[in-house]
Amino acid sequence: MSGIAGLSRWVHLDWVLVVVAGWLTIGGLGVLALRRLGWVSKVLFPAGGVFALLLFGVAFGAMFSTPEVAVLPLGLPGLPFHLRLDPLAAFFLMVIGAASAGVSAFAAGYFRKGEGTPPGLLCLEYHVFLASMVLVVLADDAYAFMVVWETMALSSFFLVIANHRIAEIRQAGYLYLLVAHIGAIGILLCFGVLQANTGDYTFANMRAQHLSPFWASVAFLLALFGFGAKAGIVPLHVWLPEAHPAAPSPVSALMSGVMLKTAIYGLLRVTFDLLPAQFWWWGVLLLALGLASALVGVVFAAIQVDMKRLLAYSSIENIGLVFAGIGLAVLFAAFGMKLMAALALTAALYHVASHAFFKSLLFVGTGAVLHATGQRSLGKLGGLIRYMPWVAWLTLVGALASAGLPPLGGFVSEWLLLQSFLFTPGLPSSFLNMLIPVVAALIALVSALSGYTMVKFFGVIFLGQPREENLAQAHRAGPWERAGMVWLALGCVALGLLPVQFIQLIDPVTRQLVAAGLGNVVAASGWLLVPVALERASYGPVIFLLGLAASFALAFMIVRLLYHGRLRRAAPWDCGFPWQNARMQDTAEGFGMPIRQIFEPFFRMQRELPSPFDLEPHYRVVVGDHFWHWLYLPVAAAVEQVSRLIGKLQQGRIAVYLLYSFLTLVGVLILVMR
Amino acid sequence: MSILGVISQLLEIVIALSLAPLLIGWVNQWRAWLQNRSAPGLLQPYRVLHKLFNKESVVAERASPLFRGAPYIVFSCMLLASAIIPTLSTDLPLSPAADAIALVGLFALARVFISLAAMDVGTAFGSMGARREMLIGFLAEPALLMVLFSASLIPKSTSLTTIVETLAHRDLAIYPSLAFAGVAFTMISLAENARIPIDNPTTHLELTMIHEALILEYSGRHLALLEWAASLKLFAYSCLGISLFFPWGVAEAHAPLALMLALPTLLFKLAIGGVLLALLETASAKMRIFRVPEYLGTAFMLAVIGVLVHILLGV
Amino acid sequence: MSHFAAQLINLFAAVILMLAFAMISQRRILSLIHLYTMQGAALVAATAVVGYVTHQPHLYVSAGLTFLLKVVLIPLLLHRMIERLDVRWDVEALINVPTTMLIGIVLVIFAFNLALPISRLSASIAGGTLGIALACVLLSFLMMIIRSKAVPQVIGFLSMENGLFFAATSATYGMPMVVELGIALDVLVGILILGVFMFQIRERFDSLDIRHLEKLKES
Amino acid sequence: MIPLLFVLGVPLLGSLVLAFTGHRGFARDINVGFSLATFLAACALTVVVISKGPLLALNEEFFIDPLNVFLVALTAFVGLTTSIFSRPYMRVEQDHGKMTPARLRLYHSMYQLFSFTMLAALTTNNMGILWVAMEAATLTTVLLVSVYRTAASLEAAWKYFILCGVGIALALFGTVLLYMAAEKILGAEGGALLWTHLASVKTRLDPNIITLSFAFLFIGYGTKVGLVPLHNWLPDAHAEGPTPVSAVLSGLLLNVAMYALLRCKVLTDGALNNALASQLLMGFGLVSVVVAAFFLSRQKDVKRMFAYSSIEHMGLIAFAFGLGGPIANFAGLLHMTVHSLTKSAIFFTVGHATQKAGTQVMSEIRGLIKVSPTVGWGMILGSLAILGMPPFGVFASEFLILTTAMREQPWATPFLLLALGVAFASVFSRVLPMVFGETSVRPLPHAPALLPVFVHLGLGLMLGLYVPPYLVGWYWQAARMLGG
Repeated sequence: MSGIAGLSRWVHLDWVLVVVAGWLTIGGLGVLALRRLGWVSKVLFPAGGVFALLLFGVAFGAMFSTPEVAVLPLGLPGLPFHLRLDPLAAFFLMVIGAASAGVSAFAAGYFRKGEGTPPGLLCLEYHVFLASMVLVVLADDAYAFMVVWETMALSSFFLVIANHRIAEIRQAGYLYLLVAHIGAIGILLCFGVLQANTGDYTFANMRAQHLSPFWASVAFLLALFGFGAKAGIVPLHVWLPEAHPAAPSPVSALMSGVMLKTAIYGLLRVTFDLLPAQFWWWGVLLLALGLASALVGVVFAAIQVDMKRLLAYSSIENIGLVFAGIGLAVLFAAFGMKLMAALALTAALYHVASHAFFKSLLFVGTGAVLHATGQRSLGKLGGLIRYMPWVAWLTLVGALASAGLPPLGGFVSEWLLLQSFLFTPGLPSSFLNMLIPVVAALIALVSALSGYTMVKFFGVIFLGQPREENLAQAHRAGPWERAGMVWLALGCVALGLLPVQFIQLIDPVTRQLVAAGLGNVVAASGWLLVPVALERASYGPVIFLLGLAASFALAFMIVRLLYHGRLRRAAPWDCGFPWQNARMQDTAEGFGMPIRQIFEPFFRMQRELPSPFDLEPHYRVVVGDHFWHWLYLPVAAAVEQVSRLIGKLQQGRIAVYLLYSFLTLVGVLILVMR
Repeated sequence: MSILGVISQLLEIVIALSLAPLLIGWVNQWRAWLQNRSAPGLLQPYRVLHKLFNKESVVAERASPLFRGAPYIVFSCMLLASAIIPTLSTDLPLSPAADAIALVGLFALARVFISLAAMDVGTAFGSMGARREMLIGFLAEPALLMVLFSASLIPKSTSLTTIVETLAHRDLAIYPSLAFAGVAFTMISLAENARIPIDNPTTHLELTMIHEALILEYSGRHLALLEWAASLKLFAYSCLGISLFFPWGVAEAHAPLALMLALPTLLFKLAIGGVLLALLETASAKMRIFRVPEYLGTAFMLAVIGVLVHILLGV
Repeated sequence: MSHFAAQLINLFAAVILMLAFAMISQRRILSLIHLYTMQGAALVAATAVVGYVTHQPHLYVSAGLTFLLKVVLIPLLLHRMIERLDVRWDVEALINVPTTMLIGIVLVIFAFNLALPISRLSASIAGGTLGIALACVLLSFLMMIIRSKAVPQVIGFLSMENGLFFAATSATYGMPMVVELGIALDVLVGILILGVFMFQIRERFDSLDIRHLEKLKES
Repeated sequence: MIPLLFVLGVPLLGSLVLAFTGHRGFARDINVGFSLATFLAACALTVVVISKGPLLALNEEFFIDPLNVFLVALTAFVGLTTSIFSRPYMRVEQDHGKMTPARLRLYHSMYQLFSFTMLAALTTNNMGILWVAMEAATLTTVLLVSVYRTAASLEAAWKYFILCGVGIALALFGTVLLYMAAEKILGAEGGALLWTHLASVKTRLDPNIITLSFAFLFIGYGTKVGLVPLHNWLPDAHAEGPTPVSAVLSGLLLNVAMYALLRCKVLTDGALNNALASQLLMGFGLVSVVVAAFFLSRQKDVKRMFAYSSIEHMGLIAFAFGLGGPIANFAGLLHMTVHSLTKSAIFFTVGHATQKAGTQVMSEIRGLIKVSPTVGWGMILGSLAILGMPPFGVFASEFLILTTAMREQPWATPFLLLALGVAFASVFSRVLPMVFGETSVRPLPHAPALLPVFVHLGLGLMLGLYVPPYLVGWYWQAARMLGG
């Protein structure tokens, strides 16, 4: 219980609640000063950032302490809000705190001109959003969870449609909330199964229940549906690339970087914590869905021409990778291979953390670009590295991390994931053993493709010549924006260089979920990351980086000492064609062309090719998503059809209505007189 | 790590740095002979490097620091790569820092930077080259990873030294998986090193060039570094292939004599490899860029099949 | 004695049922109203007999009430109405008469079967009457369905109320007084409101054909 | 006792007074005044019942127990807020010339009479009087619906009258049968229709008669509840009447009908110890939810749409009571409360919106939030609340219902999932552009009365996050009385 008596006796949970309260207060203040932009952006958002830092620190402390519980006097009769702060929750709190700190700092500089909704209201929605995410992680009973879960969806929905004058944005928000709500009903039913008719909705009670395999699987599938819808897993992903880009950039950053992780959290909570045991086919299902999402996500990301949509699709990809990791963990756990499960789970969680950082970084980077240029389309950008160097270099860090390149954060998780795949031979089922390498190959392919995507992303935005004249007026990012980005970039680098330390942080979580952890093994071999044993695999990012730096220095020395540093600036070589201009660079479409060609079956393309004779030829290609046409439109059509049929029931004739009543009466009479 | 380890590590680096251009020269010579042209001298690559280093380097006005930094980064990536691949000895202090996966990551890092640098100036050819390079990269990278996997499944380890040690010093066993892996690896390394049939290192015909298009804007010392890096890459790949598929003669830990022996063995194997490469390049014709995906896809499939075969036979 | 009375009640019941059938088959509004009046009269008589047999004075009151309401007041109102609206002829029914009759017969059988178990153990003098009352209700319901003009529909509604009253009196010797009063009041108010409505409908659509009232619908 | 007299007397008096003065300028305020007095009396009554327990009055003709006292309080409260809302609304209607003095008189007087009938129906102990009051409520609302005298309103009122009249008549038959069954045990004296007496002997009632009688009562009162396929009057009546009337129809009358149904269910469950009543409620409830959801997806008229949403929620409530058990009953009662609060709040905002836009066609109402943010926010929040978005109260009850159903009646959950999803998609896709985006509506001369809206939404929010203990006490007692 949380004793509110003397700060000395406050436990971590109390401090977390302080953070939540702080955020809510900030939101309230924002509403009070509805239109005073300066006050909101320069005071309230930084304050929110400070609270986020506090949260980060507290959660860090809570990682290693015993679970703490609290009960808030809210909720249903007999079911007050139960809160619980255990390692799993603490880990996600850390992610939330760290990422949102950077984003809040950036937001302080971002909201310079009103985006439809008055800034004060945005401030409220933003901080309610943060608070609800924290509470989602803390909630320890079904009702509290559902309430804050939906509050999260609701607040983010209002943030998405902040600029509601634009019809597309409203549409995106609508789709988002619809999918979120249906998913939420799925989760709700999952809890309905888990409480096993005891009428007691606390997670503690659910842990105590022993469900039959059938009901357990039902619960798992419902949870998968609900949380998958939130995480944007294929085929429930269509809302994500619409909604995330529609929001103001800091919000996109939070949604992609942090909110998706709450879905991961929920899945872990249900699968490993609330359900007594796992079945191997759950793992296979998760693997399959994860890989499908990863592949679809990255392939679509590679062909996008809108920078925020590109990032949204890449989020789908990363979430897919995380799901694959979880699936592997479930597989191992089902076969009782604890250590391997821990390894896979560590990989997944590590990726959660690093994705939180680099995706937020990338999104706020696009936000800075958006503000500087007013352009979202890659086709109208270019060469910005000369006008906004800070943003460019910091974004580069994010891009490299997202491409899964050593020695940055993205690589470590990918490395761990591949390691856990490598160790799979040894599963009792030979079919699975055959499956695993294919999966590993796909993961390798996905990460390579993400490299492609990131080169396109960074290169087209920041490198080359400006594709529009006005880009030359692009102004540099303000101090707040820089501060936020620096913080996030530091996160990426730290995650890349200090895997040993971070894995020790993850250790309590895996111990809680699969009763095993890598902490000790990793701690044994100092700065070298050794998941199992030195002769099996090892990775030393620091040494790696030092090696690179050393050879860099060496090369520099050689050149400068033995030779010279003379340099002459000149016009680039025009290949004998002096009329080159910015339009001759590869466009975003051009860069995506090979992917479009290779992965043709993934897309639904409508081309408009110019005939050789028309005078102003124009080329157009519209790339659609098969799932939209195969799944969503049919469903919508079916609903339309059914409702048309049902509508015929009521065509206004009172005689017919009386007949209905009459027949109903007769029917009921026959029924009851049986 | 032993003192001997440090020595062999340094030795490897020095050998890589010094011999890489030689390997290029050797291959070019053989190509010339096979195409019965009169061959350039064996030391021609060194002369070229020297000349380039002496020239002042001309940089486009628009070029950003990224453009100037990239050659150094690429160079150091390749140097590190060839340092962690066990060619002479399996007792290398650096090798724990990066295993097979990290090696692939290293190559990817280099590729990304050279591509970004190529896009930096914003000429049509630069961006085209970058796109093609990345296209080849995203297909070759997973294939290479799979090759390394099929090798690393044998000792259940991704650490290169362990792999090589197992392959080299276990009593001779035939690994059918390695056959597939070998073919795949050959195809990949042709593609990765801008060799025929994927790319022609000597062409400057705009529409076909890939690697040359990337470095079109470079001159002077930057170009020299990139060329050197390219030769290092070829050297690294050759060493990798050798130590994966013909590992015999690589020295174990605490075996100075073996180390003495390892060097000539390596040189011999490299020489053979160079000849074979020249032969391959002469025998085959360059393919259209649009057929590259099929080619690399085949390699990818072969590598995956290799892994599958290994698991199937459960060796 | 009570045996005779029971037969008497059953007779009235039969009359009421027969009148209900007659209403279904009847096409002229005027005669519909006459039939309705007769039905009311029969109801009154039945009520009185029951009251006499069971010595329950409040049944006489209820009988008187019914007489006032259903034999005098409402028919009067209806006559006035149709004179004002001059709708004397009402030929169209949605289903032709023979079919309606057949359906009606089926309904009667159905109603009897429903009431059978109850009648068997009903302590009241004429248990079979419940089935008849139910049949009347259903028949009037049917009539409301098949009539396409406002006035006959209302008459159907009223005769349904008759059936209910008959059920109340015959099966249970009448509801408690206060309830009876309330019901009577409701019926009265209802018929008044209906009258007002019909004038309004008439002046809106200058016809009482309820097929004009089909604008509000889903489509 | 005394408060009870006030609860019933004040609105009756009010209807008399307003029948003469209803057209005056101050009539609106008098209306509010009477409603306020009623509400205060209801509060007093509530206090009495809470402190002294169930109350029998006027030689047992009236009976107040936890089940109906909270409905009484709710009815009085919503009656009050609606009267507050109708002040500016009716002024605008007058300006638009839609309300003549005569109609105003009718409107105000009937408004009070209507609340009287509902309160009578709730407080009476006599199943016969219950029927009489329900019929009277029908008659008054028929007049209220037709108050505009337009073709559409006449048609709606006519259908309403005929369908509900027939339904109610069937309910009377059921009541007769009930009496028939009861008098065998309780004797022919007046006591035989008193619910308390019936409840005391419910186990000895003859099952055959009770079965038949419940069938009729179910059809009869179910028509008033608006269960599919007996619902056809409901959308018309809601859409064509004045908005305050729609608000009270949805918010109160449906509740009262459901209350009558519950009283009958209790007796039936006692008499025949089988699940007949529960099964009927569950089946019709489920059908109503699904069908209403699909109707929702084809609406063009805003009031009509929310009328269908009422059908959907009534179906959900019926389903909950059909499920039975303490939790489901509790959820049903909670849902009755929050639904009437939220739905009436929505109708308030809808009323202002339609007056601003001058139409009820949704595609012509755009961007409310620009003209009057409060109305816009009220509407969007209300819609989200009624669609079951936490932290509003509707979600609380839906949470309990769905989670219970998941284990009690798993077969039903897919339908519920489908229906709720379709309903969300349909309603939200129409409300969103009405509230946001570029605007087409113009401001009004009279400031809208938005206090009721936000009071209702606030209460709904509170019930979602925190149910006051005494309220919980009520609910639990009521749930127990329903045989949880």
